[in-house]
Amino acid sequence: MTRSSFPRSWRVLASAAVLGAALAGCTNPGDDQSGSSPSAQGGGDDQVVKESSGEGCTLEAYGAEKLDLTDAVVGFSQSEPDTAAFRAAETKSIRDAATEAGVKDLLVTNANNELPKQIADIQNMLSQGADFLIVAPVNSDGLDPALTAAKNAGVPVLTVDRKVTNTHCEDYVAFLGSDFRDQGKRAADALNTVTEGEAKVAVLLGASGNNVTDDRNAGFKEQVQAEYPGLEIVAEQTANFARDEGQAVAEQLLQSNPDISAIYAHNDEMALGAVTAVQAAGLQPGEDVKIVSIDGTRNAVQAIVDGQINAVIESNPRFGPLAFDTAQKFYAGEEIAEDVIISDDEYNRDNAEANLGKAF
Amino acid sequence: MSEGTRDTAAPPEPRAGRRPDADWIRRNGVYVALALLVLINVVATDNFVSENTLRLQLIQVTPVLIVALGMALVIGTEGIDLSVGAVMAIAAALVPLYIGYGTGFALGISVLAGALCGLLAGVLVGKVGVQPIIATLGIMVAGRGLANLFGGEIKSIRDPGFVELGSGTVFGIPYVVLIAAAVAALVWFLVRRSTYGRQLVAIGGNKRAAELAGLPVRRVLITTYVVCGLLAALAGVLLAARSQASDPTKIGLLVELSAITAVVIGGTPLSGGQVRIMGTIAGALLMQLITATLIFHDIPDSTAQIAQAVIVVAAVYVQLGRRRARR
Amino acid sequence: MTTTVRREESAPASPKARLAGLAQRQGALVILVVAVVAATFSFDTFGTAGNLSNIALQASFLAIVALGMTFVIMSGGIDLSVGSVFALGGVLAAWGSQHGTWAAILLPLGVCGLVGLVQGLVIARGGLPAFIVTLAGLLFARGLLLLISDEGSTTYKVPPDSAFRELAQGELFGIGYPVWLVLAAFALGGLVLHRTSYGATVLAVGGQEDAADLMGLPVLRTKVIAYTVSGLLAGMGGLLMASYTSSGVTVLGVGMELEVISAVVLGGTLLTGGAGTVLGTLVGVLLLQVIRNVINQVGSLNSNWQAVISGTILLLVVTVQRWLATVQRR
Amino acid sequence: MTATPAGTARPSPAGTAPVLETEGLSKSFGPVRALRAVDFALRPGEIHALVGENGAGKSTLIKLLTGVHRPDAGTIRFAGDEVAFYRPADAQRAGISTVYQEINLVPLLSVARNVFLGREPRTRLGLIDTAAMNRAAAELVGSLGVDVDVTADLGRLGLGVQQMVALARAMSVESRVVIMDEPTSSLESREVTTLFGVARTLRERGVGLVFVSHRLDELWELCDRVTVLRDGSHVHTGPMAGLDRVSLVATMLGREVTEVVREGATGFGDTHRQSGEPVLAVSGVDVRHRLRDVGLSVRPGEVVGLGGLLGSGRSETVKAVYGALPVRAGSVRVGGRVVRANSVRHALRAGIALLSEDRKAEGIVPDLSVRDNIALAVLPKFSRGGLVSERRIDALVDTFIDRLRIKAASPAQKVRELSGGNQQKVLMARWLCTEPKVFLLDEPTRGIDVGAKAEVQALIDDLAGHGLAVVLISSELDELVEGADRILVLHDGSVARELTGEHKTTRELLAALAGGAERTEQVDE
Repeated sequence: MTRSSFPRSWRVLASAAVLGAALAGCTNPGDDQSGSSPSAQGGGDDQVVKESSGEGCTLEAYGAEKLDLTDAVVGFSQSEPDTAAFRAAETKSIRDAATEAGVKDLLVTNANNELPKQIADIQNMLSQGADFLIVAPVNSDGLDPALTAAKNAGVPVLTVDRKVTNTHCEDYVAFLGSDFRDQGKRAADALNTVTEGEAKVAVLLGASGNNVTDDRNAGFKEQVQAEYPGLEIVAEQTANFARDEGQAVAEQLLQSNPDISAIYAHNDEMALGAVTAVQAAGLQPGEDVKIVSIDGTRNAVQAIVDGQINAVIESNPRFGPLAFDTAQKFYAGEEIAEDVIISDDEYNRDNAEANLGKAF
Repeated sequence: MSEGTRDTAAPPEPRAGRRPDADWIRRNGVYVALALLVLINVVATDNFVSENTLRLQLIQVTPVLIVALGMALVIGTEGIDLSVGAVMAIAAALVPLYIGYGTGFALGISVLAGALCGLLAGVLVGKVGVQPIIATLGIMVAGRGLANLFGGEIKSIRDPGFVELGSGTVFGIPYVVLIAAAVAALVWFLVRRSTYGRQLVAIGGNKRAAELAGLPVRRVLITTYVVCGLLAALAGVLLAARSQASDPTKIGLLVELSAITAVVIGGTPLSGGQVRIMGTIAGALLMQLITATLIFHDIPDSTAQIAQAVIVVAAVYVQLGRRRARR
Repeated sequence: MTTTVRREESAPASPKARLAGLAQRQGALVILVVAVVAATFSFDTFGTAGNLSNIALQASFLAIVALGMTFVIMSGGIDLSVGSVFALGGVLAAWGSQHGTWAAILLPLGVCGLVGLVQGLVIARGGLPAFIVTLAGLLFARGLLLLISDEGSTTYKVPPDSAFRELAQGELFGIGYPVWLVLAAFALGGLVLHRTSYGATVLAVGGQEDAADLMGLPVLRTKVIAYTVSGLLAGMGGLLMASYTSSGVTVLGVGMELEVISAVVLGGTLLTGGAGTVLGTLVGVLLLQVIRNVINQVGSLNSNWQAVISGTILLLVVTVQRWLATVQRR
Repeated sequence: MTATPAGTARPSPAGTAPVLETEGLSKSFGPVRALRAVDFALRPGEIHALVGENGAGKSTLIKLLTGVHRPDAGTIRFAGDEVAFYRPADAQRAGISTVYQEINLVPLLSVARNVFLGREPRTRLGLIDTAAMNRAAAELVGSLGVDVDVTADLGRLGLGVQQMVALARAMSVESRVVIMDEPTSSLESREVTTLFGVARTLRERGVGLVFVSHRLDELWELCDRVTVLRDGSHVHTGPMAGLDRVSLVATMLGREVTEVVREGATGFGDTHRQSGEPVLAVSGVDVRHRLRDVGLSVRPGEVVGLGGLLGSGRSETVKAVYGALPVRAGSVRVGGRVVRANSVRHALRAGIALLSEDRKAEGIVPDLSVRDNIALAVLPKFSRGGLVSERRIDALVDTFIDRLRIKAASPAQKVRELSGGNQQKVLMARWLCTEPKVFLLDEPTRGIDVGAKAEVQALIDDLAGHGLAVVLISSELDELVEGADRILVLHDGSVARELTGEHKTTRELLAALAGGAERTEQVDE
């Protein structure tokens, strides 16, 4: 460790950084090979409210001050990294809608899937002067300190895509999102349709401890138990919402249970992994092994078009317009229902090609 | 740990233990465990005995095995590399950005990026003298962030050459398995036959003595981390090729821990000075088969994690049995 | 005859070397001060009392875990299990809170302490590498957590009327209890490290384990206690988090061990053991928290920059520490 | 009890019962029986020498007595009661203190902490009373004639001081037994005198002392009785007085007395034939805080001795020449050509080899085979295209194992399993493989048994005979006087005197060493 070696090691560091930047900055001429980027998708498909349920909440009942959004600082706390298609589409939608609504300033944070970070993010946004918060919760439970802080600051909170278990119209204004349990049920329906009621089903679970996993699993199982005695669940293994894990786990399951004839994946990524796994086992995905999943990413819908996946239950991430619309209504004094459940479409062999543009 | 050698006048320490059979188990514990687990599966798992099972396990072990081989070299120098998972992610993230220029070019860039990460780790450890675990921890944290910045959201990769790399076979043997075998053979050759390998174990065994013997300590250390980074990048690319997608957030997550476990279970001590290639291969296979067995029998996640914990500790405990008994 | 046999030249304490030594030990503090001053001037909202007390509160959970890790690292070990044990502690606390406040406090401390104790025994008595044992501990604690929460699908809530909530949600002089608790814990930790036999023994064991053994110091017991304390404090962090969030969130603590180790190392504790201060650890934790806060203040920055910047600062600090160490030696 | 030879002295009935006593103590490490049914008795108020060749079982016996290892069979009685020590703490609590050969203290802690670690004085609150601890430590260390800042980190101090701190630690407990395992090996002569004084004081207080040393002179100077071990067995116990040197060595070696007499005190022969221009020429070497303007030259076939007290810069000189210590000024030439400074690899390439003093830390790679250890330094030379020529290495290794009579089961045996003497020979082989022109030997015979010592000394003679230029560092006066052709005496980092020809005697060397010491004190004041 002579003295002169020190700057030299720094030169190496610096050159590595430069090369790294160069690598990242290079554009790719054959972009169509890779998955579509959010910007290529355009506005896509706006959310439609299916039903509004629960007690209403008004500005007065919530105890917040009237506010003009064009004068307001709005904060959006995203839960998971934008590397997931769903999250990217969601964030983009919020950003676009914020511009559209003409808000003064939009603060965006990403909790990287860590609850403590989300609490901190929300508190930070509050101290940065946010007047209205849109939160995509990391977890249904545990946001209490953040919500309390917002309440103390008189800042209304709208939760999107995942409901929190706190008190409605006190801790938060409303929940906008899909019904994950219902998504599970509909996945069971779709699976029943494509398998004509007879199948040995392997389930690729999302990450353990995640309530999306729990709801999509519970809804599916309830429906199967209640309606479809011909569907037999032979295995449930976690693949952590990841494509490569979905592939690896599906490969193992297909090896030990060759009579598996259907796969239900909690998200599209695992389903796409399962497609590759089925192919690797020398079978035809979508034919020999029916595959149903939830989300509606472009890659998965394309896979339906290609005949590899049978059906995808949509989980629409484009909360922007609905969220700002709801906010405007709220400040206009209208009553907002506790649960604003959006209507999720279903992609299947009949409509996938036509609706490919809707996918995110 | 080395109470027996604390004293120059210590009696010669025997190679064989008081109970030779225990010593044999210690040295070959990983093979015994592997054989035992295979046996359990043969008896208790449906459809286990098939060529397909073998192929599947070999394919799936590939990424961890390739990383573990690089890790074995690093551990041989008394180092550790926590950054391998992040390097896998960086390599995978770069593939879709460059695949338009051709499969080979994209692979080259990815592996080069891995080698650069290794170079950084090597310089920090070999030249600056930073603790390996800390240097590579920093690279791991920053590297995963960089991979996400480069890669953005998950991308499917449909380049035919790349897809072929991941799922093609020759004489029924998948390319990825052949590549892993070639890497294993190469690393074995490096350790056993090359000057570099000799220098590596000497440096791991006694760095100061190696310096005084005129060995190029820094160069060997840096080379080792470069090789490890390069192999991690290769593993990342192969994993991406197999799943035909690049997911920088999730690729290679926690692979450093699996790789280190495989190396240690395979009999390479964390204290350096030894590299056991066959043991590492067996260790990686053992970890793979444990995972597969838990899936085969549809064991829930909770039980699976507890079982893995117990098996890992038991495996290492058996290996160290005689060393503890020496007192 | 009392003439001097030999005057030992201890390292020449030139002002430059002394400065280097100071900078080496307090490198993280320097960066922290610079970062705080820069952020205060750059962002109006950074220096507000609200923001600062937020930072302190948010740092307190990591800090309490880092305190245990500091002792483990100073004894020459490492504890990778803290993230899982932290989560386990939270779930146990929330579950226990349904049976009263004391159950909510004692149950997680008991179980997490036990996990630490077992790890310590396996490491110290069994002579297994800490890295592997605590890696297994990481899996084990996470598995146990999933087992008691129906594979993570049940989130226990702290009853709304439970006094347990006060533990982390209450305030004294406008500052949350957890912050006071951390200050007290670190003061106690500093006292233990510098003014008790146990602290001296930890440093001795970390610095030169063989020697400590031959000096007749209770090496095994010292290590076992360090891991037990680490488990206890990780459990305590978890129970504070459960009180703070009023629920036993099952997905907490993933990757926390690395953040904690970073904080300890940033604080100047040698990973080879044998040296370090608990105050440094506190500085390291605060530094990581301030980086996070500043990146949020910038706002438009992709959140992945946080990882890139934290990692880079870690590398910079250790590099400068090494460099200063060589300057000092000359 | 199988191997207790008749006629060995059992604890004498002379009034005092043994304070520490073993009976039939046995210990095996795997198939190797390190200790076979050894009986040993230490009386209060005696200094009892424990001697034997390497592998005789001295260290094993000490480790059993201090709780580091546990015996397979046999009993230990302390103050008449049978005891079992499970760890060192047990033995220390019972009242057995140990000063180890290799310093076992914690370098990152202060001197005071090291002295009192585990037994720190407390305040009323149960906290460490730092002030009282520092005061007591300063007093204790000061009484041993060492003046240091007790709050300084131990690791910054020299080996000799560290050894004295270890002694202070042993004294700080009111022990009934003090075991000293080669305590003098890193001390200079005055410190040895101090240490002996301390030992005698302890004896007067009724403490029983066990004293292990390879320096035979010290035994007669200090010890009352001696126990000799050989091959793990007890062979002799008796009073020091009246015992003659030759028969003691003979007992240790198990050889005929005549043989020992013929070999003399060292294994060196007569002076060497030196010829020609100096092959090694060193001038003006300056190392910060360590060396000032050191110069020396060695001709082919010449053995130049480097003498000096500890800390005088002997080891630093050879390390600087070898490029292992950053040099600020000065030049090293081999065969007239300047060797690039601060580069071990350039020094090696120029034909310099260094046998380092610290065999364990800087020499052997314990887990590598004898073969790989020998071949280590020639790896670059014997490689082509990144591959090693196994055949050439095998041939070379076989040659040296033969020539140096290295006792190993096979070239594949791990070096950690060899005795100290054989490890040293492996290291000498390593350097001889590089075909050096200049061989720097730093304490080549330290810590190895008498037999191996003589062999190493003879080898040095032989090497010089073959035209090698040798620099020999030794703290044994005999070794320097008999082994070297010229002796340079270093003091305080520079050459103070050169002894040649008729001045090359033990007496003059001693005077030169002592003279240097006097001068420092003047400088200091």
